[in-house]
Amino acid sequence: MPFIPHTETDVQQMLTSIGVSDIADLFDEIPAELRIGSLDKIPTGLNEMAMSRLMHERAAGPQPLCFIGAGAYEHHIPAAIWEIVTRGEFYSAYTPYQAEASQGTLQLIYEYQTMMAHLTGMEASNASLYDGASGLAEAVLMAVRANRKSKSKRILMPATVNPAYRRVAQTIVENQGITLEVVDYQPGSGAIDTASLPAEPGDVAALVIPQPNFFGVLEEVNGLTDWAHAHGMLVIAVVNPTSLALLTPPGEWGEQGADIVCGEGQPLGVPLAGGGPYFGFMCCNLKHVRQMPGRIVGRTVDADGKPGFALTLQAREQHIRRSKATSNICTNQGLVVAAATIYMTLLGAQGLHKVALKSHQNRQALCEQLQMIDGVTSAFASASFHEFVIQFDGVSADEVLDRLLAEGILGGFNLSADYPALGEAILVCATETKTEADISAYQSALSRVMETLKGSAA
Amino acid sequence: MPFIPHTETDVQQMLTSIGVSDIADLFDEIPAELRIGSLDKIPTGLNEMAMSRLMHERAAGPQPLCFIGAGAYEHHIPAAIWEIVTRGEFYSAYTPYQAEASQGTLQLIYEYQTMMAHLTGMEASNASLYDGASGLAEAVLMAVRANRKSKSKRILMPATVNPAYRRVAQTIVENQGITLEVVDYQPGSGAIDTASLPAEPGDVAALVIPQPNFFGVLEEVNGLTDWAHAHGMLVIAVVNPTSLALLTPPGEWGEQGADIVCGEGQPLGVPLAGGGPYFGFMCCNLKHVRQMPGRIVGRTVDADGKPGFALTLQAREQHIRRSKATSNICTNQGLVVAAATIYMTLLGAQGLHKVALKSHQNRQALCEQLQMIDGVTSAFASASFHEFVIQFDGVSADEVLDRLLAEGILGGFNLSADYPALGEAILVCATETKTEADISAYQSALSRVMETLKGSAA
Amino acid sequence: MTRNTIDSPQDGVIFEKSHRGRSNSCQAPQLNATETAVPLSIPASLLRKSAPLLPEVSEMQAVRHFTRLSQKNFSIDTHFYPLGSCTMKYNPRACNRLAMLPGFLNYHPLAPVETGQGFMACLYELQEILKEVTGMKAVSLTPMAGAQGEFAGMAMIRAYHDARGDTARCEVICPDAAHGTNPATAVMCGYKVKEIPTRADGDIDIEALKEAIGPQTAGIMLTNPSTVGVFERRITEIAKIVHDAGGLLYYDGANLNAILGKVRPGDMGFDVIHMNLHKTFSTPHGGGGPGAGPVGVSERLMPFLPVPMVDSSGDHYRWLTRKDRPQSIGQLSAFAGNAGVLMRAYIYARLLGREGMPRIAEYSVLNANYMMVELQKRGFDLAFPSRRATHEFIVTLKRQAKRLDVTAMDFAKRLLDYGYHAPTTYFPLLVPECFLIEPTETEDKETLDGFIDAMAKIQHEAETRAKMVRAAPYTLPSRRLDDVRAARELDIVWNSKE
Amino acid sequence: MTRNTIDSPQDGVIFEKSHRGRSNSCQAPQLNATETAVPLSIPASLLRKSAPLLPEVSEMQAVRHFTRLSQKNFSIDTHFYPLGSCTMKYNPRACNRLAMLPGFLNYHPLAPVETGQGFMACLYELQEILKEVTGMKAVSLTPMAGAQGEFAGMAMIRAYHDARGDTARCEVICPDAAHGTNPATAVMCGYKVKEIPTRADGDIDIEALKEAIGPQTAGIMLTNPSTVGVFERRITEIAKIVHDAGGLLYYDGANLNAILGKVRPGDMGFDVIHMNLHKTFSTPHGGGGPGAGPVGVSERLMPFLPVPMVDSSGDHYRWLTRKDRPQSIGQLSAFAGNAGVLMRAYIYARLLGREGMPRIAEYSVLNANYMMVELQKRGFDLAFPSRRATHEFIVTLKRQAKRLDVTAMDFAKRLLDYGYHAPTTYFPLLVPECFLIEPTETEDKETLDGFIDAMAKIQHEAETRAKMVRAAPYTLPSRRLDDVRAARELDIVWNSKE
Ligand SMILES: Cc1ncc(COP(=O)(O)O)c(C=O)c1O
Ligand SMILES: Cc1ncc(COP(=O)(O)O)c(C=O)c1O
Repeated sequence: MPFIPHTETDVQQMLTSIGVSDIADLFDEIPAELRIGSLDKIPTGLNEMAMSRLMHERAAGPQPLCFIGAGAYEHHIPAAIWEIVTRGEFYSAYTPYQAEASQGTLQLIYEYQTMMAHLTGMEASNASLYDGASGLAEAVLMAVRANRKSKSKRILMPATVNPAYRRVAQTIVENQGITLEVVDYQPGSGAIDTASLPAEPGDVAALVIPQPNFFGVLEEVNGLTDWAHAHGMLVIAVVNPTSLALLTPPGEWGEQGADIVCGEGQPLGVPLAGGGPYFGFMCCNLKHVRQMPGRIVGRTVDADGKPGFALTLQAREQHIRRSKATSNICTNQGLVVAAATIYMTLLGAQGLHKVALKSHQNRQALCEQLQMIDGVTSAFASASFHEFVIQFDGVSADEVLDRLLAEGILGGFNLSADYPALGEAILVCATETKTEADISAYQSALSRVMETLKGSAA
Repeated sequence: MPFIPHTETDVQQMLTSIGVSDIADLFDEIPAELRIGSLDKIPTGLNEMAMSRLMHERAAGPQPLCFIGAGAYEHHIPAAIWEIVTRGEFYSAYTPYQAEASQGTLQLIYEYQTMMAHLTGMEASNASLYDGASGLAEAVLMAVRANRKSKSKRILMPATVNPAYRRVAQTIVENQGITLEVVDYQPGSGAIDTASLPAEPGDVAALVIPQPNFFGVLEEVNGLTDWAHAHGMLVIAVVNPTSLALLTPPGEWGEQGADIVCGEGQPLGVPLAGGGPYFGFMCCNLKHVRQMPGRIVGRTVDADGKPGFALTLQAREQHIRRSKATSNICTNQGLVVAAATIYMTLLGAQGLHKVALKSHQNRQALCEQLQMIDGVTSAFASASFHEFVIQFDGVSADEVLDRLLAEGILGGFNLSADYPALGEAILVCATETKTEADISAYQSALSRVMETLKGSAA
Repeated sequence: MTRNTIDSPQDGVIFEKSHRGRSNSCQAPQLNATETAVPLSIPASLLRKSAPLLPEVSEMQAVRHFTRLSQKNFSIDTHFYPLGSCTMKYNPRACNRLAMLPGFLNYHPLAPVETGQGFMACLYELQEILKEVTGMKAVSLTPMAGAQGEFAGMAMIRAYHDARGDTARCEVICPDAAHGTNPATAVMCGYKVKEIPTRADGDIDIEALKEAIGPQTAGIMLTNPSTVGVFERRITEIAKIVHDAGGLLYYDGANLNAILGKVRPGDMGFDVIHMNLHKTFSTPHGGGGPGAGPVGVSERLMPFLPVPMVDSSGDHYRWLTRKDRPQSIGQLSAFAGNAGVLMRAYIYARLLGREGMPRIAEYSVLNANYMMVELQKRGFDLAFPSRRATHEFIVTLKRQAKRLDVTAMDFAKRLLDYGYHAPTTYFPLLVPECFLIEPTETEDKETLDGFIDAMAKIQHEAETRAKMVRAAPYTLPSRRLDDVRAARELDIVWNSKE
Repeated sequence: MTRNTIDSPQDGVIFEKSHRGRSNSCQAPQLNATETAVPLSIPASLLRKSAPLLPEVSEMQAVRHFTRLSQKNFSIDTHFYPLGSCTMKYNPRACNRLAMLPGFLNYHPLAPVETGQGFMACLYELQEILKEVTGMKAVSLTPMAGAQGEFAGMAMIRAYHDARGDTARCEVICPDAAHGTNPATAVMCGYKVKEIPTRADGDIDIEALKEAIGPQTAGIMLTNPSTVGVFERRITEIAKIVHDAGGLLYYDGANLNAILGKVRPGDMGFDVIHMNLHKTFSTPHGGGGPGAGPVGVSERLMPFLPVPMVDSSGDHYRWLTRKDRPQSIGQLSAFAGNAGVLMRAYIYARLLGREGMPRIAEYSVLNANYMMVELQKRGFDLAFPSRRATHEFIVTLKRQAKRLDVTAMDFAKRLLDYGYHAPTTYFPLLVPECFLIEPTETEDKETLDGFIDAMAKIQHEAETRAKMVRAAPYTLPSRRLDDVRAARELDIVWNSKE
């Protein structure tokens, strides 16, 4: 029996001790009419050999060169990370309820909190939320709770925030009567026009500021932050953690800095893996820490006075506070956080800076080369991080992407569904994993594709 | 600097402490004329990202269905094995010289020794030799030392022993004036004809008996063992460990059992990996244990009387005995032994028996199907384990193998170089990894190939 | 021998090992001279002024640090871990290995599905398996943990009532034994929570339920077996009461291990269920996560399932989005949830197969009943002595706390010294000095016996050396930690000035 | 607090956890009814009568057992491990990961090379890299460890003399400081060994060499830097003496780390060299192995290199066998040696690159010299105080052993308590109470300082509490183990009767 150690003798001894004659007797409190007959639609068991072969077949296939970003980014992942993370002691432990038996996990999270706080320029970090999108939803809920100056449930949500994040936030916050009001971007720059923000926005709980925004474009975070604070809003920053090695940390935006910082942790050593598990990070300053959802680890001392670590501020959490908790989150993304912690440790500030810089340079090079192709224009000339938008003249973005794929290239993410105003447009990403050769490969493939499509159109 | 932790400050402090001004000064005892200028032919360093990409490219390519055995066998390898074996505590430790700091490795080897002893039916096992072939060479050297009745340096080496093993044994033992005398096999059975063995073989140190032999055929091990013992020879068994779940253990061969048992450990959870690292195992009875090469672990007690483990009988080894050691072996194949130990633990006697049985059944099925093909004959009708020899009528074995490969099948090992008397013949293997579909795939591919080749020949 | 023991030289926080200027050139991209320059394309006002404080250590220092940290954990792979409600069973290594094949890891979530059909096939088949084993009509895999599954479920209940214009239902009923996520979720979905008591026999107080229920009731959140470790025998009656009142039944699937392949939530009358794949389907708990909390629904909630879901037409698999399912409560994650966790659960389910599922229930229940009976024989008090255990059961140490001043917490800490992770303590809250013990099916009898012996020994220690027990543990990397100080003198970020 | 510590319930040998009838059906092939029958095709006389005693445990029991065992080891990934002569440096995880890509692992050694060109390319390039960095003319990768490399080397020397009909050369000269494998190898190749002494300054006694050498001399086996941790300054002179006498020079490459990229054995006049890739090229030591011991040769020994080797013609790679190289000493392994180890070494070499090689020497030598000087400052006696350290150096604890009756062994065991693996003890034999200390380049200064402090503390303990030191260690899974009993009451196989 897979994974069950019982011998016939064990079973007999145990049944005798219990005083029943059959395992079935242990289920005698379940009303007979409820018992299942069979599970016909479930295939019979496979041994590991057969399963392994099946999964190898399913994992096989060509691996195209990937220029898609749009919220999940291909970065180099040091081999050491997952070799350590999948050690049984991390992999098969759970939430560190028994602190003395979980110092490994606890210290690691404390170190993670420290790294994230320093990276974002904030004073506190939690131990993770599910992902960047649900993390933003939690940030919105937190902002409504935390903004003492405002009674409002209105949130200003720029159109330049990842549309998937906006959808998720909507799903999660709408049940509490919170409204997300769209702030539009400037068609020329792909960013929010600080100048055109209303002088009298009314009572609003928070402004969300993405940096970089979904188009890869950098927002005027300082002006936006100051404007929001001037109108009694909190500022929720949604940031890419890699970019923070290069860009002003939210804690330093404008005069006072952002109030809540959240984002997707995936770029920090987490494989693309079809979309998860990733993790959402969240940071804030100490004055708001009691409103923060999620686990937090604190350093303390043991009975001998030696430093040690334990979960802290648990009175925010569902297992203590139940219906009054800051969130319902319980299981989080701990193992992925372990990966990110090791990633940041292996890279260090210098290494992360190089990753950010190289990604940015690759984006510049690729964008430059692509927009030289006939029929291809760059949508925005603004400063960007590692993504950009290109528009196609007279050909369908879907068609272009299909043909690029036939050449072994994942060309980008089609924006037409989310941003119809952009026409036939895609979002392209180049990280540090791309070589000069990769960039030329894209360039020449797209040239060929555009020529063919133009030709067939003509 | 990859893998070097020193900061500029560290280096300065260390140089000051030493009292030199430059690292170069530390090399001042090396005569100037010997110093290297440059290492032009070595490429400059790559970072892990680039290296990873290069290796992924080099590892890519189709993976044909493999029916080659001939000393290296494809078996299912439980995922748990290498996840545990590559844990740093096993992977990056060394020979357990400090027993108290190496109880993990030591206990594991003790457990390994126990398993191997039980599997082979012997009283003692060492902690590994390099591989099956060099292990046989060591067994020959050991037999010459251990056979008190004989002064001879003659060894009888059947032609049915893996030719590569015979070549390796030759390389290693010839320098000590030991001669390996070939014992031929019976063309009909593919095994040694016990009946035709000489009545007066003269003074011979040992007879080597392979089981199964290189053709996959089972030797008459009982008769051979008794004959050898009757003539004052020791018996060296060369066995496939998987087969021992099914076949009589060498410790029970004939009246008294084999004296030295060796073989290739690769089938026990070790990947094919282009030929290594594998490991050679060696077992014997206690009366010969002081002649055995390699490390041995013993159970003892610590200062508190608690059981513990330590290297033992070290007076056999080079680091103590130097020129009088039983062998020069020092570094062995410890990590691979760890894999085999976990393999045997996960499979257990029942599991290993099923592996052996299923392999045998697959061999039977495949052999039956292949010999029905026109122009294909099975060379030997004898009882076999999981390999067999087929001969091609009028077509070249190389040609057949090439064409099978074009159909995605590694058809077997070409025997013509080592056994020209067999004509155009290949050695084919089917282990438990092969499904019915795989077997038919081979059958139909070979049918097609034979038809084409016969067609083009006609 | 403590006087001869030495604190390890290696055990500070990683920042104490950090030295400015150390770096792993091997892990960073190579930049040429022009590339290292400040990017002129980015205005200075948006650039970071000073480098963040991240550790600057060598690769080996990092590997050594985190390897050593890992060794300070108890885990399933190293210790018996009978943490009630958490189903700490063996996580097969094959699930990890196979889910981490490069073809899966490198798959971008927004890549065309044509390039990920193998991956999609796994998810689709997992949906089908979960439907069958829970008796629900449709499953969405996207929730990323149990609590998010609960959210999805309650949001669907709300969407259902709303779709029918039945908008006055503002209350959700929870038993007092419910897991904290249940009331917290109900509130996140905009509901008020009404608690109903648990009877002395562990079942719900049906009279109280009848009193609590009414036209304001949106639904009820239950687990069955419940968090007190017994099977709610009158579940069909409860379902009828709730349905008759126009409410829906939510099933918290955290305890599915006890009934897998034996009885199905769908057949009990539940309208919506979440599963904790990190429990019942053996995906790892990872020091706190990730998990996965798929939701299954009965016919009437089908339109509201969260997206994306996987659809199959013959051999082709594709995502269903809001476009395909306009009444969906929407998206819960940026992509499709914790895909890698789902892959592990899929592999586990296929390894078990149809015949393996009921065995999970059988042997986890056997283990729990055995431990319960043996502990009772050794003199421990059961919270619900008249009942069968399910996959878990409750011992109450109230007597010990009163008589000996040795609490459940003290027992828990002393168990660590004996090499066992402690059971869940102080949950459910209604049982005083509560030990919720869940052995799972993957533990062997000797291990259970060892734990039982340890409990008996600690009981003896409590009687003879209570002070010693109260100061446990002694043999772990830390002695008992000061939680109060952790909260009062908040130190949650390391500062270099120290 | 020992009275409060408890022996772990989990720590017996695996056979004690075994129960007849337990099995992992998940790991065994599925057999149908006819298949489970006894195979009639095999005569009963050849079939096993009773099942071998192998453990019968669940997969989790196995995982837990071996995971816990692993935690009882010191290793590079967890501890400073300055084991002299063994070069215990960081083993980059990328080398392991990339060498274990499925494409490499599934490659059958007898598959046509067309299906493994990527694999062959790695080996070919490794040959080229090793040639360049050692200054030899050709390299064969096949020897599976240093000792087998030594064997290959000495067999080539023999083949060389034989090929010239120079068959009277029956002696090999080794310094008394030589590693045990050197004399043992010479004997395996049919030679007699003649030892020559080491001078007080660590160099070879050249006068003794001159006396020992003659027409009977086949060659000399040297390491440089030698096993006493100094560079043999008169190596060119020695080479001339040996060559003039018609002998050849064998270079034991175990200490290559000290001179990598700085000076090449080929340039020193050596005819043949082995390398320990598990040392200098950072492949793991694996609790005893596997390693790899490629050999490099000068022009005159080229024909004799062991096969197979890898040949390249443009972009195509193939094996060279005896057919191509008829004078080869032959094959040393069934296939091509420890291929997976070679792959790890190749990856390491490419990560380092040309510029990384000399850095290895520089920083390993810096670390050793720093430690040597600091230990001397703390009052320890150096074996060769007048010399620079190379990558390692020797402290002699003769004075402590005499005055305090605290031996090198005692110091070693007490170091374990401090969290450091002990240096190599009692080797080389010529230095009494010898500590051969090799920090390697991958350790940081704080770690070295910590070790130096620990040595000083133990020195103080030896002076004040010698008895305590003599009974160390205290904090490890075992107290000091009884070696004598291990050999006298031989227990090397577990028997179930116990
Ligand atoms: C009974 C019960 N319900 C709900 C949950 C919440 O599940 P999760 O932690 O996956 O969010 C848990 C587990 O922690 C639980 O035990
Ligand atoms: C100086 C020296 N020579 C030779 C060897 C033998 O190498 P191996 O152990 O790889 O056989 C060693 C290592 O153990 C050594 O230190």
